Amino acid sequence: MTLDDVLTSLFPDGHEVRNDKGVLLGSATLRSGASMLVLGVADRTALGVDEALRLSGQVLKSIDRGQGPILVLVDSDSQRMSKRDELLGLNEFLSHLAKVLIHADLNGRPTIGLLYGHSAAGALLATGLATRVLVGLPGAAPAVMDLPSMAKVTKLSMDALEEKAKSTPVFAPGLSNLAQMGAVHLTWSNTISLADQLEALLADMPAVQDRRDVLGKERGGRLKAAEIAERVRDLALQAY
Amino acid sequence: MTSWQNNRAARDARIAAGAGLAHGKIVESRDATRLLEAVIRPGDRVCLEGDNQKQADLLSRALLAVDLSRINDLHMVQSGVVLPEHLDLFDRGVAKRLDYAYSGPQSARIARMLFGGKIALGAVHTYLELFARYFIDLTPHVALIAAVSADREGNLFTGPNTEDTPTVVEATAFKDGVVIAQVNEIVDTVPRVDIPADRVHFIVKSDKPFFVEPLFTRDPSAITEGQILTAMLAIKGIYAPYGVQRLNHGIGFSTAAIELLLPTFGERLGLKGRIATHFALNPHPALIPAIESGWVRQIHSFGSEVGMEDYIRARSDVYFTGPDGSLRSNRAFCQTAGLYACDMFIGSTLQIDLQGNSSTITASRIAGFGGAPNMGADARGRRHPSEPWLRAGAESDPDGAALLRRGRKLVVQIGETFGDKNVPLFVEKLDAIELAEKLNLELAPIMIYGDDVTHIVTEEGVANLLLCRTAQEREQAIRGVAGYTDVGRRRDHSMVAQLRQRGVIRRPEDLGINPLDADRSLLAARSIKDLVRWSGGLYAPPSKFRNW
Amino acid sequence: MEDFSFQHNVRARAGGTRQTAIVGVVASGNLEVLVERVLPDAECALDIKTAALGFGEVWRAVIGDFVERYSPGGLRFSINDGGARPDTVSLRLAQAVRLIAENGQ
Amino acid sequence: MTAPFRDITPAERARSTSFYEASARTRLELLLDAGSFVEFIGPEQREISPHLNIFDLPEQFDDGIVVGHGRLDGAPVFVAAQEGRFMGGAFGEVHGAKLTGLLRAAREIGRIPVLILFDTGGVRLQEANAGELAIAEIMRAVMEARAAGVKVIGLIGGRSGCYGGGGLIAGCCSALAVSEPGRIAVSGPEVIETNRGVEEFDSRDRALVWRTMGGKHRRLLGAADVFAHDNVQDFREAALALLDLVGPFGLERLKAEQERLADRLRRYGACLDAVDIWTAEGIAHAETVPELPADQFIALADRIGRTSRDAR
Repeated sequence: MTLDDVLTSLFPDGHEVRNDKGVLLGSATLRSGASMLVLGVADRTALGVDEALRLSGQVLKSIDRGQGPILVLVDSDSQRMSKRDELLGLNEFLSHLAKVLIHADLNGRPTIGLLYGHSAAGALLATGLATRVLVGLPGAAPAVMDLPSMAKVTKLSMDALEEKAKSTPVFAPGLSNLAQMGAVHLTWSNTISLADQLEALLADMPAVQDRRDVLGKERGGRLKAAEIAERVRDLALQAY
Repeated sequence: MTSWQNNRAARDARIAAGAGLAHGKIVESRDATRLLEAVIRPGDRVCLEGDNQKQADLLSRALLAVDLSRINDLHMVQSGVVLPEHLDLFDRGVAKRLDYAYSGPQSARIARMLFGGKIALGAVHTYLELFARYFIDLTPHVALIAAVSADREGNLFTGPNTEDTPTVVEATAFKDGVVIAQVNEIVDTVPRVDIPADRVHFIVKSDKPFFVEPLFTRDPSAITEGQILTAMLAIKGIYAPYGVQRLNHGIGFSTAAIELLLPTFGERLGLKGRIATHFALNPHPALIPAIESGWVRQIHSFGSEVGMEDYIRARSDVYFTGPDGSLRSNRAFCQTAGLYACDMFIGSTLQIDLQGNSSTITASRIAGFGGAPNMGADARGRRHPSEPWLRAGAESDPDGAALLRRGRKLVVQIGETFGDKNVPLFVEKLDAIELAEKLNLELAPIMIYGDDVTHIVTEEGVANLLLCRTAQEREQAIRGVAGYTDVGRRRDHSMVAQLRQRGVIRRPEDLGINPLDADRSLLAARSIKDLVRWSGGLYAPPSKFRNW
Repeated sequence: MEDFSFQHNVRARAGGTRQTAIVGVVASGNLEVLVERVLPDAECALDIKTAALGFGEVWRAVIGDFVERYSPGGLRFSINDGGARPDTVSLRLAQAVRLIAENGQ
Repeated sequence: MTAPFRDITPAERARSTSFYEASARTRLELLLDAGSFVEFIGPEQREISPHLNIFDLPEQFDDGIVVGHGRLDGAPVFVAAQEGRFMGGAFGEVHGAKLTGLLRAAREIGRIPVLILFDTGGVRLQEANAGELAIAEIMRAVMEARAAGVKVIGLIGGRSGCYGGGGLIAGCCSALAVSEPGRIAVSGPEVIETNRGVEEFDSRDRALVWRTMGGKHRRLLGAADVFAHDNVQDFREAALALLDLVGPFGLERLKAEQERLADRLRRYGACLDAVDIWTAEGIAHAETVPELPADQFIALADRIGRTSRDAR
C-alpha cells in the first residue's frame, strides 16, 4: 500500500499528516472523535540526525499539549550512513527518539507502530521497535540485515543463505520472520478498512509490559529469550 | 679507428634526446613518459628504484605508459618488485627479463607470471648480491630513482629512506648510464646532499610524495602469549649465555616481542648493557622502550620507518643522522654491517626442513630473499674476534685448535611451531624444492641454509644445532622443538631426551621459565599508543596503526 | 565443526577446592576452556568442539601430554575452540588447571 | 593472575590492567570490590546460542556476555560485561536476553544501579532478527528501569567499541564513561564505506575513524560525561563518580536532551570534520586534540564543559 492508501484507509474522516522530505508529522482524528498524534518516516527515507530530532520534538510537544495514542508509520531505509551523522552522534538522536516514544507509552500515551514498507537496523529500533505494539501490513519488507551483505560477511552463497533461511526465522529479512520472533505483534489485512482494525486494536491494547520475548516463544521463533531473561531476573531478585 | 668511448657517446646521445623536454635538468611530470621514450632503448637494463620501502612510483607509471614500438623487452634489475606497476610492465611487454631480490606484496602474482612465462627470470638474489652484480654484469643503462627533494642543479636529498639510492646511482652514473630522479619537491637548497648533482641527469617533479610503506611497525597489541614465551626462551637461552651485543633482528612478531621484553624480563635478568647494545636494524618502533630505558647504544639502518622521523632526529646518539638531523640509511652498508659486524641474526621464516634449511617460498608465493640471507649467514671473510663468535665456534668444533678455529655467527630461527591458519613451520620437504623442480631452476630458493643455522627457538624450547655431532642428532634436535607438527610428533623420544640431557635441547623448565608467566603484562608496551608514550610523543604512527 | 572426546585415567586428583573455572575466549586462533570438578579423583575427561577440521591427531597428542604432565584428576574440561594453535591450547589448559587449583568457590 | 601480580593490591592490579585489552571477566573482576562478583547463568550452565550451529560456527558458553551482581565501594550493583572478542561482542538471542532479564530485575528492585560494560559491534549477523529485537527489548528495559529510579551507567572502552544497536542502548543510559580507544557510533566505518564509498568515509584511515567516533570526540561533544584512562581502576572510579552525579529520570530530562541535541545541530551541523567541531567549540589548535595526553585532554574537556548531565 502507498502512504496515501494507508492514511486514507486509516483515517477516512481525514487527517493532517504532512510528508516533508520523508518525515511524517501531523495528527488525525479517530472515529471516536479523539485525536491521534501521527508521525513517521516515509518513502524509504534514511533516518538521520535531522529527521530523528524533528520526530522526537513532535512527540515531546504532543506529550505537553496533546493526548491520546501515538501512531508511528514506518517505510524507511536504515539509519543514514554518513560521516556527518556519525560525527554529530547519530546514536544519541536515534535513542532519543526511541526514549521519547517509550516515555510517552509508559505515561498514558500508548504507542503503535505501523510498518507498511521497508525498514532496517537503527531506523527500525528508533521507530517501530520503540512502540508498544508493532503492526505489519502485508507487503511490508523489514530487513535487519539484507542477504547480500550477509553473504559477503559470512562468505556463504546467497543460495546457501536462502536454504538456511527456510529452517529458521532468526536471520533472514521479512515481515513473517519478524512476526515469528515476536517483534511484530500482529499483521493487519489490507483488504478491509485499516480504520476498523486500528479501532479494534485501540479498544484492546495489550498491557504496557514488554512481552515480545514471550510472544516470540509462543510463535516458535525465539525459543530461549524469554526463559533466559526470566531466569536472570529471578536470580537477580533472589540476590536482594 | 677503434673507439673506446662508445658508451659515453651513447649516454650523451640519450641525454641530448631527453634535453628537449627539460628546463635545465627539470622535466614536468606530464612529460615523464616522453622523457623515458627519449632516453631508454629497447633491451636496456633498467633499474626502476623499488626498494624495500621507497618506491619511484611516478616513474613506474610513466614507464608503463611508453609506446611499445619504441621501448620493449627491457631487462629490469631492481631489488624490490613491490608495486603492481612493476609487474604490469611485464604483462604489457615493456619489460621481459627480471633480476631482483624481494617481492613482498607481489609474491603471489610474480609466481603466477613466472609459471605463465610472462617473465624471463635471471635470478632471485639477496640484496648484497644484486648490488654486487650492478658493478659486474648487471650494470643499469638507466636508473629511475626517487628522492625527497632536488635543487635546480640536481643535488638530491633522499630523506631518511636513502636505502638503495647511492648504490644504484654509483653503478649507473659512473658506467655511462643515465640517472633520472623523481622528487617530491624542487627547492633552492637541499637539506643535505645525498646524491651529488653531477650524477643526476634529469629531475621529474612528482605531484604527490613517493610511496613509502611502513613495513617495520609491529602492533604490540597483536603479540600473543606464545610469541612472548618464545621471546623469553630466546633471551634467556641465547642472548644471555652468549652475551650477544651486536645483532640484527628480523621483522616478525617474535622479535618484536624480544624488543619489548628487554626493559622488563631482560632487566629482571640483569642483562642491561650485556646484550642487545648495537644493532643493524631499521628503526623499529618496538625498540623504543628499550632505547628509552638505556639498553641500546647504536643502530645503523637499511631504511627508515614511517612515523619515526622526529624520534630519530631527537635520538641522534643512537641513530645515524645527517647534518640536517634526519636519518641517513643505506641498505648496502647496513647489509654489510649485518654480515660482518654482527654476532647474531635472529628472524622468523615460513618453513624449516629436517636439515634446518629454511624458506619463505610456498607453492604459490615467491617472496624473494631481501637481506635475511646476507645476515643469516656465517661470514667466511670475518677475522675479528668477539666472545659470542668464538664461543659459537668452540661449541661447533670443541676439539679444534683455538688459534686456528673460526668463530661462528649465531644464526637463529625463531617462530611458533604452527603459523597462520595452523600451517606447520616444520616440514619434511620445503615447498621451495617443489617450486624449483616445477620451474626447472638450477637452485632451490633457500632463504637460509641449514649449515648456517645455529639455533632454532620455538615455544617448545631452544635447539642448539652447534652441539649436534651427526646429521641424525641434528634432525632429532629439530624434531625435538617442532611441537605438535607432523615433524615434531615423529620424533625419536629417547634420542630427544638424551639431547635434552646434553643441553642440545632446552625446554622452558630447563631455563627456569614457567610458560604460565608468558603474559602480555610483561611487554614494555602493549599498544602502539604505549610506544607513543614511551617516545614522549615523538613517534607519530601512520594512521592505519592508530586507535585514537 | 568437529567434536572430540577424551577420557583418561590419572595418577592423582587435581589440587585446590574451586568447583569451576573458565579461561580464554572463543575467537579466531583462541579458545575457551571450562573446567569443572565433577569426576572421580582418578579420572579426567575432555570434550572439544573445534572450528578447525582435521586436527584429531594433534588434539590427541596435546591432550595426552597435558594429562601426563598435570594429572588433572576429577576434572572435566569442556573446550570451545576457534582454531587455536596447539601451543595456545596447551597454555589455556594449563591456565585452567592453575585457576581451579586456587582456593575459593 | 600471574607471578608479577601476586604481591600487589587489587587496585594496583586494576590500575595496571588495560580495559581495552582485558577480557569481560577480568574487567568485572577488577572493576568490582575484590571477590564480590557473582554471576547469573555462568558458563557452566552452557546456555549457548541455539543459532550459531546453523552456520557451523563455534559457540561460547556464556554467549559473549557476563551478567551478575557485586559490590562497588561496598554498595550493591548489577553488572553486565560484553566480550568483544567473541563474535565482536554482538547481540544474539541469549546474549541479549541475559541483559534484558538483569534490567527487569533492577527495575523491580528500583534502587540497585546497573553497570553495562559495552564491547559490541551491534547485532549478531547470524541471528540478526533475534539480536535486533533483543536490543529493542533492552532499550525498553533500560528506560523502564530508569523510570523506576534505577541508574544505568555505560562504560565504553573495549576493542569492539559500541556500535549499531549497542550505540542506541548507550544512548538510553543515564550516563556514560568512555576512554580514548572507546568508540560510539551506529554505522561502523566499513559499513559506511561499503554503502557510500571511500570518498564518504575511508575506513582504513583510523585517525579519521577515531576522531569521528572515538572517545575523545564523544567526550568533547558531551555525549559522554567522564573520560577515563584506559585502565580498569579508572573506569571503576568513573563509575563511582557517575553514580554520584546522576539524578532521577523524568520528562524534563528528555526535553533537555531535545534541546541539547538541537543545540548541537545548530552549532555544528555544518561541520565537515571533528576538527571543525572542536574548533567551533573554541579549542585552539584543535587538530592536536588526538595527540593530547589523557590528563591534558581531561582538563581541556572540563574547560569546554559540554556534558549531557540531566539532559539524557
